[in-house]
Amino acid sequence: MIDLSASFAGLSLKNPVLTASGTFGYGREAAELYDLSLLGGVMVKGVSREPWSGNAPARVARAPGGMLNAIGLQNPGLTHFLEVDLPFLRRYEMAVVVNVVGHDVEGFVDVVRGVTGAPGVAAIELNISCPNVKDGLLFSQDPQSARRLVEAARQATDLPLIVKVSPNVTDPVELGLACREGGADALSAINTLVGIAIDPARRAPVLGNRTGGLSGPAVKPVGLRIVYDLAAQVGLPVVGMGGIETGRDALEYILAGARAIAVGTAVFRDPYAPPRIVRELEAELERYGFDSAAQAWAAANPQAREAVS
Amino acid sequence: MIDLSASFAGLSLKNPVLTASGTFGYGREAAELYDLSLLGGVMVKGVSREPWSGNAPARVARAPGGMLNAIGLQNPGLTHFLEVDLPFLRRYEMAVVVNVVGHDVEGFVDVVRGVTGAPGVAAIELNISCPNVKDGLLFSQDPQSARRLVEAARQATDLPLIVKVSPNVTDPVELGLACREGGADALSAINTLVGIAIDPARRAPVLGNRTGGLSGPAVKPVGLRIVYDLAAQVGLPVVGMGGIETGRDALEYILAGARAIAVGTAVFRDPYAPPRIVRELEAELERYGFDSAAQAWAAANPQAREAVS
Amino acid sequence: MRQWELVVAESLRPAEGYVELRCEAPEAIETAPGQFFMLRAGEGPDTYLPRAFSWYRREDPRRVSFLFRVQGPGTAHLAALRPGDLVPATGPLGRGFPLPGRPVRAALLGGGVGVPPLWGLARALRAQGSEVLALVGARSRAHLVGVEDLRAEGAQVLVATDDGSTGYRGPLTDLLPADVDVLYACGPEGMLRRVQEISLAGGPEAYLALEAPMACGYGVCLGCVVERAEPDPALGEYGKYQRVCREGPVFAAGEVRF
Amino acid sequence: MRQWELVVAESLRPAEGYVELRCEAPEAIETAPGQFFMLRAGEGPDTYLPRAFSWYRREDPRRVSFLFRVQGPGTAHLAALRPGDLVPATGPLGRGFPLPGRPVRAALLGGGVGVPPLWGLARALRAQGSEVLALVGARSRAHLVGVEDLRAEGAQVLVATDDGSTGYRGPLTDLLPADVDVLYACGPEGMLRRVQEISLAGGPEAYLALEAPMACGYGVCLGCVVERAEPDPALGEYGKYQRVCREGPVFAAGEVRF
Ligand SMILES: Cc1cc2nc3c(=O)[nH]c(=O)nc-3n(C[C@H](O)[C@H](O)[C@H](O)COP(=O)(O)OP(=O)(O)OC[C@H]3O[C@@H](n4cnc5c(N)ncnc54)[C@H](O)[C@@H]3O)c2cc1C
Ligand SMILES: Cc1cc2nc3c(=O)[nH]c(=O)nc-3n(C[C@H](O)[C@H](O)[C@H](O)COP(=O)(O)OP(=O)(O)OC[C@H]3O[C@@H](n4cnc5c(N)ncnc54)[C@H](O)[C@@H]3O)c2cc1C
Ligand SMILES: Cc1cc2nc3c(=O)[nH]c(=O)nc-3n(C[C@H](O)[C@H](O)[C@H](O)COP(=O)(O)O)c2cc1C
Ligand SMILES: Cc1cc2nc3c(=O)[nH]c(=O)nc-3n(C[C@H](O)[C@H](O)[C@H](O)COP(=O)(O)O)c2cc1C
Ligand code: FES
Ligand code: FES
Repeated sequence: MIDLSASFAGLSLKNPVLTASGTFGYGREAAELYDLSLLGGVMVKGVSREPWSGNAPARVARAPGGMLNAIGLQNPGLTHFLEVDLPFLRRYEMAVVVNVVGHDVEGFVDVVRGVTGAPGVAAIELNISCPNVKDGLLFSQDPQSARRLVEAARQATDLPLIVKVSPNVTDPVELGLACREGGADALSAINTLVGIAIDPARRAPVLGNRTGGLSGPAVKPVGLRIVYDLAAQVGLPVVGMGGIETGRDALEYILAGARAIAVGTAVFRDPYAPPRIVRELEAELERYGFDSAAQAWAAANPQAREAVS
Repeated sequence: MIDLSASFAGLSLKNPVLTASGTFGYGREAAELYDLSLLGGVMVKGVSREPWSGNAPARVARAPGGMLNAIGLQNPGLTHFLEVDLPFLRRYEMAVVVNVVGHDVEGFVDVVRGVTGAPGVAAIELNISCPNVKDGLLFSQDPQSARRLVEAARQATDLPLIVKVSPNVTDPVELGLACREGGADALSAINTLVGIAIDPARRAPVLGNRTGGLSGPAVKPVGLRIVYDLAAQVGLPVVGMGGIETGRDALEYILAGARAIAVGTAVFRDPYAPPRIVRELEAELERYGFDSAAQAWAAANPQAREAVS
Repeated sequence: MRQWELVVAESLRPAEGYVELRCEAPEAIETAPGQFFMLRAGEGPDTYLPRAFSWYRREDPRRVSFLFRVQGPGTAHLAALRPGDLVPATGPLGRGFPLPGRPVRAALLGGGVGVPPLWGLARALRAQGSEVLALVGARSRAHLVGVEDLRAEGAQVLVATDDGSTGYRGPLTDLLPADVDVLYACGPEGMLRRVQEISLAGGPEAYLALEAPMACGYGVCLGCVVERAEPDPALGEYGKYQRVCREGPVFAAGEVRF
Repeated sequence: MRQWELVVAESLRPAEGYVELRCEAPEAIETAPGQFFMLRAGEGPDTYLPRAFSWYRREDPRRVSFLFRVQGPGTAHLAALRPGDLVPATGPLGRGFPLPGRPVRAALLGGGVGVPPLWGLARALRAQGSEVLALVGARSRAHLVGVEDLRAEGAQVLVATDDGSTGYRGPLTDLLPADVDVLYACGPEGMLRRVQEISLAGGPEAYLALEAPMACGYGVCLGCVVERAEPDPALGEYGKYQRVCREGPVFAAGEVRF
């Protein structure tokens, strides 16, 4: 038996497979297909203080080896989440990670405070890396403002605090270090890469918001690189994501230094991808001679190896 | 008849299809397959003052929808280029663009000076965006040092000066503006995205240089976005590249604001890709109701439209 | 909604540029008229996302067909499939056409790729005793699909083409008789708007089957939204949009704003 | 080097995990032993780059075969091809095995996927009157390929397996007789090193067919390099590496440093 459990940053997961924020709603649709307790956890769609409408359509477009989206963080807001979505998710034995968004520090902190103390929340993920809303990348583009945001969130909660860093920056490690200084317990990476699709018939961008976020297998090498660098150079546990489609991809992320991974775009192609990846990861670990996911994580990354021992 | 010619920044191309630096050597191999005069031009492999050995293997790896490379700018150096490669390329009716690399400002400037005045050089492309050599991204990561490098190169040549900007930065437009201030005549984009591939069997990165540059269709939406932003916000002509495989891709780049385009990784999958793309671009322009490539370029981009009229 | 490994049984070419892909399912699948499936449409780089298709002609619960026009890489891939090839599919998805509680006189309007969902609807309406008038539109005679199949289900079919190469020349809605009880429409946005107008201006109740670019097809990506005509104030800003894949693809004429 | 649309004629399974893909070319293709082709190995995201394969058994200049082991997505795709499917190919590529100017006694060493290029070499050597001893290695009996085909060309074949399930148990080089004039080897790096050592330590001249991860296969990417044993000083730093696809894939034992 392979031990799939993962413990880090105050989180205890039965397996390291989460679902990525914004690709799984609040779990209700996938729950029609399989038991969510099969998962390590769910990172829910970004939650803001007030309800948000999101961007004008078109919101999705195809891209080679993936897709572009410009959803713009449409979500029903904090109260709806606490009253309707969280109680639903709590029925399952897995970790609920609340992805938090806001237009400013106050907006973020109010949601952080609002979910802190709500029973059933395992951790908070601060989304400072959404390219699809005005100011969505504001906190990523300047490490000092990221640090201040994380500090403010830190003061508002004692839940594990994960910060989702952007790949659209010159130096993700600098950003990660700033988040660490601000009091983050862990990092997650990557969010989508800014891209555009052009419609020759309309001689204009395909998406309503002009640009969108690139995700799917196409971004996997970039995600792996950023996770590799963050894991080796920041000294915080990392939740890895970006183009994970198979157990082999998940293992690659773990070997790059991720403590846990999240499955995003792959659930659009295969709604059963998350539980499938749990099974496949187990088989891949076995195939490459590992007894546990934690052992694989410790195997590849010198810094990680030190930290685990 | 569709008019494919492109004139900008002192360059006159019979058609807007170039080959991207580092994916075409110095033209000798492709010339065994077809007449290079079919092309708008060739952007040659990066040329440094002294010969460079490049990185230790493995240097290439597969990636979803593309590849990773860590060649590290292996090249025979300026003298060899001038004595052997340039004379060969001059035999063809097309524009030779010399991609220039260096470890420091002097290294760049010596090559710029060295090729200036050599008969048959149509333009210079300063490669300040190679992620595969130490310090390769130095000049991209700080707009002010990019500006100073471009200034120094500007003083050393009156050839059209194209600067190849990096996608691995927070704000490519800021970088582009700095290059413009420094005296660049045009920009080219994108170079490769930094990525990594992990080999589970060896529990280590696949490439000898650890990280590599991601190219191919996977990066097309990122390339299009950066070209779109540069064309609209910098006010310099842009040579677009990144994942161009078909005439339709070329048209998308032109509609995003590129005056010319370059074909890179696609020539590995299909050695005949560049002349094929010339033909396909002509057909696509016709299909979408354009009389010329220049008209398509002017159609999509408001800023471009002003500039052309 | 479930996932299925469909197997191609036959691939037909009913009209220029159209393919009918007849597939076998591993077991019986229950579908309502207006529902759709997400089909995996290739392993290539441009077909990472699955594509949405209404189900078409089904006599046998272990078979399911799709009728589509070849438009881009996804439909090109599906068009090239041969008997025995696999088509992973998720479905049935979405909310289909509501059936009237009693026999009525119904008009079904289908333009272009809007025809497929009408077949199941015609059959269901006939089964509960309704009279079915099907108005089928196409660019020209060569692009016309579904006419014989709809007739076989007992629908009276009228045809319109853009170029007049067969049937009426002009918009389908011109062919609408005054005395119908309910309208069902699927097709280009222009046609749906017109049906919406007719209905909201005191005409018969109408149901519109919408399309939108989709990533997931089952409600998790929020990619396929269309504006709600009357947002629920309790939802705040969130109420502005609704999902075509989940709240739709069929909406009552009064529910959507184009 | 040219580009060809090969058409699959037959797909054989000569051993566990191996496929021989026999293809038809639109016209005669001339190939030298040791040369290779880049085959387009799928439309999927993991097969953007073509894959390198030595040509195998060819009786007819309008046919070309490839013998390969299924390793990853590219070979899996090729293994799934059916007669009639197209395989875009570029080739022949690279510098093959040099033939001796006179009849000699030659030993050919092929381990695993190193066997395919030896077939053409054996045939060419026999044609110019040489004696051919082929040493063929594999993990075990079930993974052994090429033995019968080499015998059919008049080679004397000796076999070694890692597990001793057939033939000698141990490295192929143990089977080398003392009295050969020239060695040709293709296979795992360990085996090539050993042959290089034997040759450079006063043994017979030797030629090694190398493999390297390739992007283009025709010299433009500089992805496939291996160190030169004796860099040309005129080339400076640039002389450190040479391309397997262009200067190779066959090198004299003294030309490369592993
Ligand atoms: C609920 C639903 C049911 C559908 N049923 C059918 C059907 O029964 N028969 C049929 O032929 N088609 C149907 N479609 C449309 C079908 O999904 C698209 O034709 C298909 O996705 C095109 O894929 P492609 O790769 O071939 O072309 P692409 O190159 O991806 O697209 C070709 C053109 O279609 C547009 N497009 C892409 N996806 C969609 C979409 N989901 N909706 C509208 N336009 C789109 C693109 O913008 C482009 O202009 C349906 C769509 C939806 C949402
Ligand atoms: C000149 C040359 C001739 C060759 N001839 C043959 C042949 O006749 N028969 C045969 O079975 N194979 C041959 N190969 C090897 C063949 O190219 C690889 O097996 C193939 O590329 C694997 O592709 P894949 O997608 O199936 O596996 P991948 O998943 O891409 O690779 C599987 C494994 O093979 C390694 N690999 C990938 N590409 C290469 C490569 N080019 N060289 C060495 N290792 C590689 C990877 O690192 C990985 O460990 C040859 C290679 C070269 C360079
Ligand atoms: C449709 C869509 C919506 C997304 N919404 C969010 C979001 O609300 N919050 C967030 O942090 N990330 C969001 N993301 C980013 C994903 O969580 C993930 O970081 C990214 O897509 C990379 O992973 P993938 O390639 O597996 O999809 C979204 C991605 C997609 C495709
Ligand atoms: C193998 C390889 C080598 C490259 N070498 C260079 C180089 O020497 N100089 C340079 O400016 N860009 C170099 N590039 C980047 C390409 O010119 C191009 O910018 C990039 O690959 C994106 O285009 P593509 O997706 O069409 O390949 C190289 C790319 C590849 C794949
Ligand atoms: S297509 Fe994803 S929510 Fe409708
Ligand atoms: S494979 Fe490209 S140079 Fe050899």
